[in-house]
Amino acid sequence: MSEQRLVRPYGDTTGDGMVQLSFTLPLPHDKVAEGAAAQLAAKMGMDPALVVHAKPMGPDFTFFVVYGRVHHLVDPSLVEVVERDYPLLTPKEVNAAVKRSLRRRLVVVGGCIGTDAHTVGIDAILNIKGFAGEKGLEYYRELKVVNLGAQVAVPELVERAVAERADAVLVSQVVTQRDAHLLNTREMSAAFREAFAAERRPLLVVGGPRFDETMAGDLGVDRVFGRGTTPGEVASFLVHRVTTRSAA
Amino acid sequence: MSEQRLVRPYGDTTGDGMVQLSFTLPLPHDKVAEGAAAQLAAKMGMDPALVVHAKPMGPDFTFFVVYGRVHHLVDPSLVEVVERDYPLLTPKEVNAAVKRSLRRRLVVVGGCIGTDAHTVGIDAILNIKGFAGEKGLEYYRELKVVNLGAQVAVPELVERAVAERADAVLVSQVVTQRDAHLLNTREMSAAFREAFAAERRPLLVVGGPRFDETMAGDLGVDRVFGRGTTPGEVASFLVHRVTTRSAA
Amino acid sequence: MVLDLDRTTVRQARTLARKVGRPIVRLAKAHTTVSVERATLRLAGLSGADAEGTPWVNRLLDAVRADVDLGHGVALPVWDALLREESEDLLTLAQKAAAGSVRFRLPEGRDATRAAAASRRAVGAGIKAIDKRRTERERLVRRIGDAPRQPWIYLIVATGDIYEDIPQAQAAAREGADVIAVIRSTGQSLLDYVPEGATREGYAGTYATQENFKLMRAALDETSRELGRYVRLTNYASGLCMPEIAALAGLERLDMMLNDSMYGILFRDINPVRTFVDQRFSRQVHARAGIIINTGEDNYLTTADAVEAAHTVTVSQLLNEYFAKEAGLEDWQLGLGHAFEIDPAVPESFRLELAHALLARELFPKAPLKWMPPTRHMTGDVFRGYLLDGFFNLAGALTGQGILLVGMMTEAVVTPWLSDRDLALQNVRYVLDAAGGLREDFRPAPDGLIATRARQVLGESVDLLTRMADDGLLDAIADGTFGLMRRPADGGRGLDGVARKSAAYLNPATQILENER
Amino acid sequence: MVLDLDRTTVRQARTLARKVGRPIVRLAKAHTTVSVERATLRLAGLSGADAEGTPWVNRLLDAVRADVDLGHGVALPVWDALLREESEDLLTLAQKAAAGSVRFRLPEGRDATRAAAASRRAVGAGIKAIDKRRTERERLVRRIGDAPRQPWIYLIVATGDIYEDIPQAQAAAREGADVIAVIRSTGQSLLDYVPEGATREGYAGTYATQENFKLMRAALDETSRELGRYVRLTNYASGLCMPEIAALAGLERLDMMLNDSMYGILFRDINPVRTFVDQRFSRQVHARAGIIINTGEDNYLTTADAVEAAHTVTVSQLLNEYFAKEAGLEDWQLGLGHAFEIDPAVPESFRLELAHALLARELFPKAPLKWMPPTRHMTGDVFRGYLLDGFFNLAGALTGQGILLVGMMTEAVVTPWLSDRDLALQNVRYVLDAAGGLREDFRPAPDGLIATRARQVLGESVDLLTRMADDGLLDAIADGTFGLMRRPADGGRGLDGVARKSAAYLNPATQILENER
Ligand code: B12
Ligand code: B12
Ligand SMILES: Cc1ncc(COP(=O)(O)O)c(C=O)c1O
Ligand SMILES: Cc1ncc(COP(=O)(O)O)c(C=O)c1O
Repeated sequence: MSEQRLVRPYGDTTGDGMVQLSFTLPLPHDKVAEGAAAQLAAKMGMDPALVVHAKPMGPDFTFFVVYGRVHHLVDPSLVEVVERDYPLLTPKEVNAAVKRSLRRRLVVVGGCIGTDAHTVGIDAILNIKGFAGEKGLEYYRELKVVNLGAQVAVPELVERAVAERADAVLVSQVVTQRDAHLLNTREMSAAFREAFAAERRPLLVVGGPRFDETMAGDLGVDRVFGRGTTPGEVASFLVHRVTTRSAA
Repeated sequence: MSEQRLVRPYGDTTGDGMVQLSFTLPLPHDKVAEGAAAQLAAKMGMDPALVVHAKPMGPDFTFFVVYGRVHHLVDPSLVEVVERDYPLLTPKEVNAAVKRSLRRRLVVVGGCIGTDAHTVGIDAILNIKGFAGEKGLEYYRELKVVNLGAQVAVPELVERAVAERADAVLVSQVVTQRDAHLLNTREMSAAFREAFAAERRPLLVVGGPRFDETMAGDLGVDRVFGRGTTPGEVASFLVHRVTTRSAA
Repeated sequence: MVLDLDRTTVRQARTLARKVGRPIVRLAKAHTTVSVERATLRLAGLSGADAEGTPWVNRLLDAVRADVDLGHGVALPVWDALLREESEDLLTLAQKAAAGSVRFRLPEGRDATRAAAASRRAVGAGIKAIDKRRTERERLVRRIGDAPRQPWIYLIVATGDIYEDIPQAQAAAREGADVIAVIRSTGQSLLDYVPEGATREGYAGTYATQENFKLMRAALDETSRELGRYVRLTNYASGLCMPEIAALAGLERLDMMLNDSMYGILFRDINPVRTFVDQRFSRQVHARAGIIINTGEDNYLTTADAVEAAHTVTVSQLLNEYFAKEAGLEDWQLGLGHAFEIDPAVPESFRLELAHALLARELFPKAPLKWMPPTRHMTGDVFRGYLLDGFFNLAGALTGQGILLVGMMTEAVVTPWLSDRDLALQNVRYVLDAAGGLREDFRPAPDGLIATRARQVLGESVDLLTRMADDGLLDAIADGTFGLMRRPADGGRGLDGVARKSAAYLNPATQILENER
Repeated sequence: MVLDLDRTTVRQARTLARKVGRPIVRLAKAHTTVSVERATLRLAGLSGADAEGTPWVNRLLDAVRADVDLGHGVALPVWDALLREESEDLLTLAQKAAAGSVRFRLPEGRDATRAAAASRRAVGAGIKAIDKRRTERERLVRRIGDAPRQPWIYLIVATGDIYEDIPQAQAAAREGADVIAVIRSTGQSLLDYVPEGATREGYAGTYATQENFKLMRAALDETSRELGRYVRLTNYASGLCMPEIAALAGLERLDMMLNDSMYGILFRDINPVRTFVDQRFSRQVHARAGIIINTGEDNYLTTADAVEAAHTVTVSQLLNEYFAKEAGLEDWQLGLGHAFEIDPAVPESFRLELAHALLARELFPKAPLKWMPPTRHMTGDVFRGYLLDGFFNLAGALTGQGILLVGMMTEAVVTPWLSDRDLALQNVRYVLDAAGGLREDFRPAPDGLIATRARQVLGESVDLLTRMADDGLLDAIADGTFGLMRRPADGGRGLDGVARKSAAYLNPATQILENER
């Protein structure tokens, strides 16, 4: 791991550090604005920074494209990734593990909370149809899936989780404008903490294309899944955590 | 000037600081590479930085697109621009000024030096046809223009400048790979410094689309012109400097 | 006509759509909803909200409903109360009702006749106001000038803050937009009331309120004059309040409204009966207001596959057409939706898009058609996205679409930035100016891929309609026919706001809208 | 054929081109150049360079020239010297000559006959080596497989360092490139020698050397096997050394070469006579080597306006065709150049591009045609650039171009980055896969804008050729007819390397190349 060498961005030669950047400044287009664009690029560590395109957008804004070299070094050995810390199981193995350790079906309650109505992502995980060639959780004999669909209010979610005696609650958030996904997730995890004693609380899992997978702790959930997640990964995670817990 | 407010990039709301960035890292595509991309963005001051696209290019490289917020403030009052510090004259006024102060035609020798063969830029300044609706320097009765064309060796340029008793030498550089334009310009200005006594040296002007106009001093020339320069600006500059000099 | 569709098949498709739609119209006619009744109150001039932001129409309706069955409608109880001189005007009545100091009843005999007449006067005034706005629009278009060409360039703004939206909309218009749509905040469609006032706190969109409508229309009127072309404004008559929003749109001279017969059912899980009732009323208002509707078939292709489900788009367009005409809309008001959503990795995907787009064009030759850009297969690769949008624009030009919703390279990333919109418009301009005329040279081979595919989709549409004519539209919806969404007829939100009309039911708005065409 | 060009006009255009070209061929036949003679030595097997990097062919030729008039050619003096046993082989002879220890003379009588025969044997061996490379190519294409479709995807690499070029070229091939061109360093065309060895220090391109050719060809052979399709390699037979580079290309199995009859004159200010003489020889070598040439008409449109100067492209293509055929090249070897360089702001610019591209396609139905991307109107707006490149790709597909040079979004910024190339290939793939078949549906109206424009350009070409048939090609070049560059016949570089052939002149290479076809 720490063996990995330091790297720089690559334009057309090793180590050239070249990157492309674009942004808008709330300034009318003139030489000062172009200089301001170069100043921003410099603050981002680009040197030299070439403002190769500047386009006035009405009287108050200018759009810029900048090319240049950054001097930052990237150290891959410092990258923290949420690596899969559980074995990836086949549906058969998942079913067997649930049967063995729980002796009943594992209950999953899922949905999109808040005003978010993007169900394609949670459906990709839950529905039989699945995603990327993998069947969804409904396909697993030993999982009981309750998909509440879109725009589920948090109190309603908690209520259903209680009623269904959920082992895990799966929440999807796709809209991120004004950090909606973070606010909603925090509201949700707080509500579960309030409603359940720590050892009885269902596993809380959130997912969506713009989540940062390292934020689970911060958000008060057990796991965050990002873009491209497959149902198998989720099922394996659930089994791993629920069976570990029931063993403990 | 110093009245100008601080600004931030603008995505869709004032102050949101949003920018778009793309680059390649010499790493195979995996989660570590995506984390490395986020690390670079963070070093550039993006927080949060969302890696929204990661595309493997063969086994050794990955291309990334990142969106996010930068926290840098841009202070337009600190921007140094090479503002025009001379009046913009019409061809008529240029001719009159030359006649009045020099009592002979002002001699301009121009060309592309080094191995650069991009003449469209220098031709736009020198040839009658001109640029952006303005006639080129050949059109000015009181200017004598000697356009040496492409790939002129520096010694040859110096020789012609001596022979023509040039008041100004105009050099174009378009190829910038491996800083060719900077190397060639420095070689050129050094050669003129060697060949001429300081007070007899012709004005040295370089131009090209990728020059930084603030670099004149560093390059040892009297002025740098960037993309979009028009012939009138150049003529006005020459007259201003040559007549000031002859007056002194 | 380059496809040369079989006329008998086309006629058959329309006959089947009528057969599928008629029972739904019957259903809609037999019911009313809280929102239809509130819209009636709005047309009669009741607006504003109490201190907590609950609109007076909601307060009044709730009070009436506490005393009188919703199935009788709100008009008779309310104007009866007014005539009994409980209050001088609707607002005072609503305030009193909210304070619990009014009781409502269903008037009978002469009382009923008088209440009916009074309500008709009041609501008639509102409808006259809508008529005036329509005339005003026609005058402005004549005086200021219209969009310079088809397709109209349609751009969205979506900051969540009306005061950010306005300059962005004006900037977009200056850059060439002919139509501005203000996207709504994510939560609004499920609210059973219309928020009040200017708003700054939407998520991924801005609340649709009367005041926001007014502010944006005024700003765009100013910009229209500046530009010498009338810039149209669009919003959403959709969700639990579509009848009310339709009324507000008419009153504030909005020009187009998203308004689909099934969108709320499928994508907002609103009860089907509620939706069909609200739909019919809102379309009657749009018809009167001279508003162009935009239907939502594009949405199916974000959840279902654009090749496999192509015929469901056609079927839905035929149904939307039937429902729209039944409600009084004319051909030029039918911005039927469809979209460029085929997976770009499918071989010949562009030609398949052309086939689908041409089919719509030739099935509905007089409708403006709204052509929606790629969204589902957009990714974070904004360069690829910009190219796809260019080919979407080209498809629009080659197939003569009427309204072109401009695609954004950041579709998969963020709601559009100012620069995204500017770049997107530049894309549209290049394609239309450089290649718009290519339509002259576009002649699909009679038995080539394009014509064959269009015939195939039409055939599949007729098959599906035939099945639906037997089983009914409600069953088809419950089965996941559209966008793979399964919505049973008795499920979904807002069912408690629906009532079967009583024999005494009276709604002056419906009466005027239905009788005066 | 969708344009239906008038056959008589087409025939007339070709007749005129022959008339304009013939005096130039006569001129070329009457002269030789230092580079033609050095190429002859290279074919005879002389290679390598001295300690300062000056190639032995230059050292030897300069020594010969010091003693014997260049007009006699190098073969007789050199093989005469060898026969006089001054040295065992060419290399030793060159070394001695460089040290000043050999004197050369023009042999006469039997000496001359023997020298001629010896030189023919030596040069013949080189030409046989070229023949073997050609057969090898044919075999590899057969065994490994050819490019999967037309147009061939043509990509440039330009790092300046052959060891960076190689992995980039291999990566490009893996991503779909059918042809790789290694761009040359900016200075090379004006060098009157071919640098030696593997090089890492080019500016905006990599030096063309025999070793670089060999390294890149070997790398691509490896990749070809990996991919199951033969990946072609291209370089530049252009500049002061084009005959030598042509010979090296033949020896190292390059597959295509940039090689234009006027490019050096116009864009490198090389003397016209020097260029035409070098041209003819290099094309004879290419003909023999089975190499496809790429002509440079695209360059005109980077300096002249693409609409105004469209007919100069056509005229130049006709001249390039005439000169090529005269030198022995066949139709399949004529990668005639043209480009997508109309200002995108011109109304209908895309359709005008189609008109020009179709004209070329139908004038030269059997030639592969090389379709060059937009460069001049590319800007720092890389998004717009990516879109323009997409429409360029579409024009290529719609008009059946044979070789598609892939455009880069960073055209106005930098020499291509790795990611630019990857994105550009993604662009090409999308357009060809999604819309390639659109050619089936593209039927320009017989009197529509496209057909009319094509006829107009053809007409203007005939007019220009008519004028040139009177005044001569050299005058036309001096007048700035092509690319607005004015180049007088007696100006330009390299004239001192030209000599009129004497009666005794002998060149075994030309003899073999001319007699054995
Ligand atoms: C389809 C779609 C819609 C459909 C939704 C249909 C439906 N039933 O879901 C419709 C047309 C209804 C729609 C409407 C709107 N949309 Co929308 N939509 C999209 C679109 C095109 C694709 C999303 C998608 O389906 N992706 C495919 C799925 C499979 O991927 P995914 O969601 O990332 O899920 C994967 C992972 O993230 C993960 N995952 C996701 N959730 C979960 C949960 C768990 C527990 C786990 C383990 C994993 C997991 O696993 C999945 C499989 O790998 C995107 C743009 C784009 N191309 O991304 C915009 C987009 C998401 N929409 C957007 C917006 C703003 C809206 C609207 C709010 C616009 C408006 N104001 O009217 C409306 C209203 C919706 C609402 N109230 O929320 C924005 C969001 C902007 C932002 N970042 O904040 C986007 C990005 C478009 C844009 N640029 O403006 N939309
Ligand atoms: C036209 C062109 C050519 C033509 C040149 C014809 C000619 N006679 O000039 C041809 C086809 C021959 C050509 C060849 C090559 N080109 Co070229 N070419 C271009 C192109 C498309 C346009 C340049 C242009 O004409 N711009 C228009 C003029 C008016 O603008 P301008 O030069 O910026 O000039 C203005 C200002 O900068 C200023 N100015 C310029 N000079 C001066 C001088 C003075 C004194 C003043 C006051 C002002 C001034 O005033 C002008 C008017 O406003 C650019 C790409 C692009 N779109 O920019 C590539 C480009 C410049 N070429 C490039 C390259 C690499 C080459 C080659 C080296 C490739 C090769 N290895 O074969 C060759 C060889 C050329 C050589 N030896 O130098 C690269 C340079 C990369 C870099 N940044 O280093 C570019 C950017 C393309 C690319 N992305 O690879 N090219
Ligand atoms: C027909 C239709 N109505 C409404 C909407 C918007 O949804 P909401 O009602 O949630 O604002 C859309 C989405 O684009 C739509 O297509
Ligand atoms: C026909 C032709 N030859 C040669 C070149 C390259 O120039 P140089 O000879 O300077 O390497 C070009 C430029 O693209 C060209 O088009």
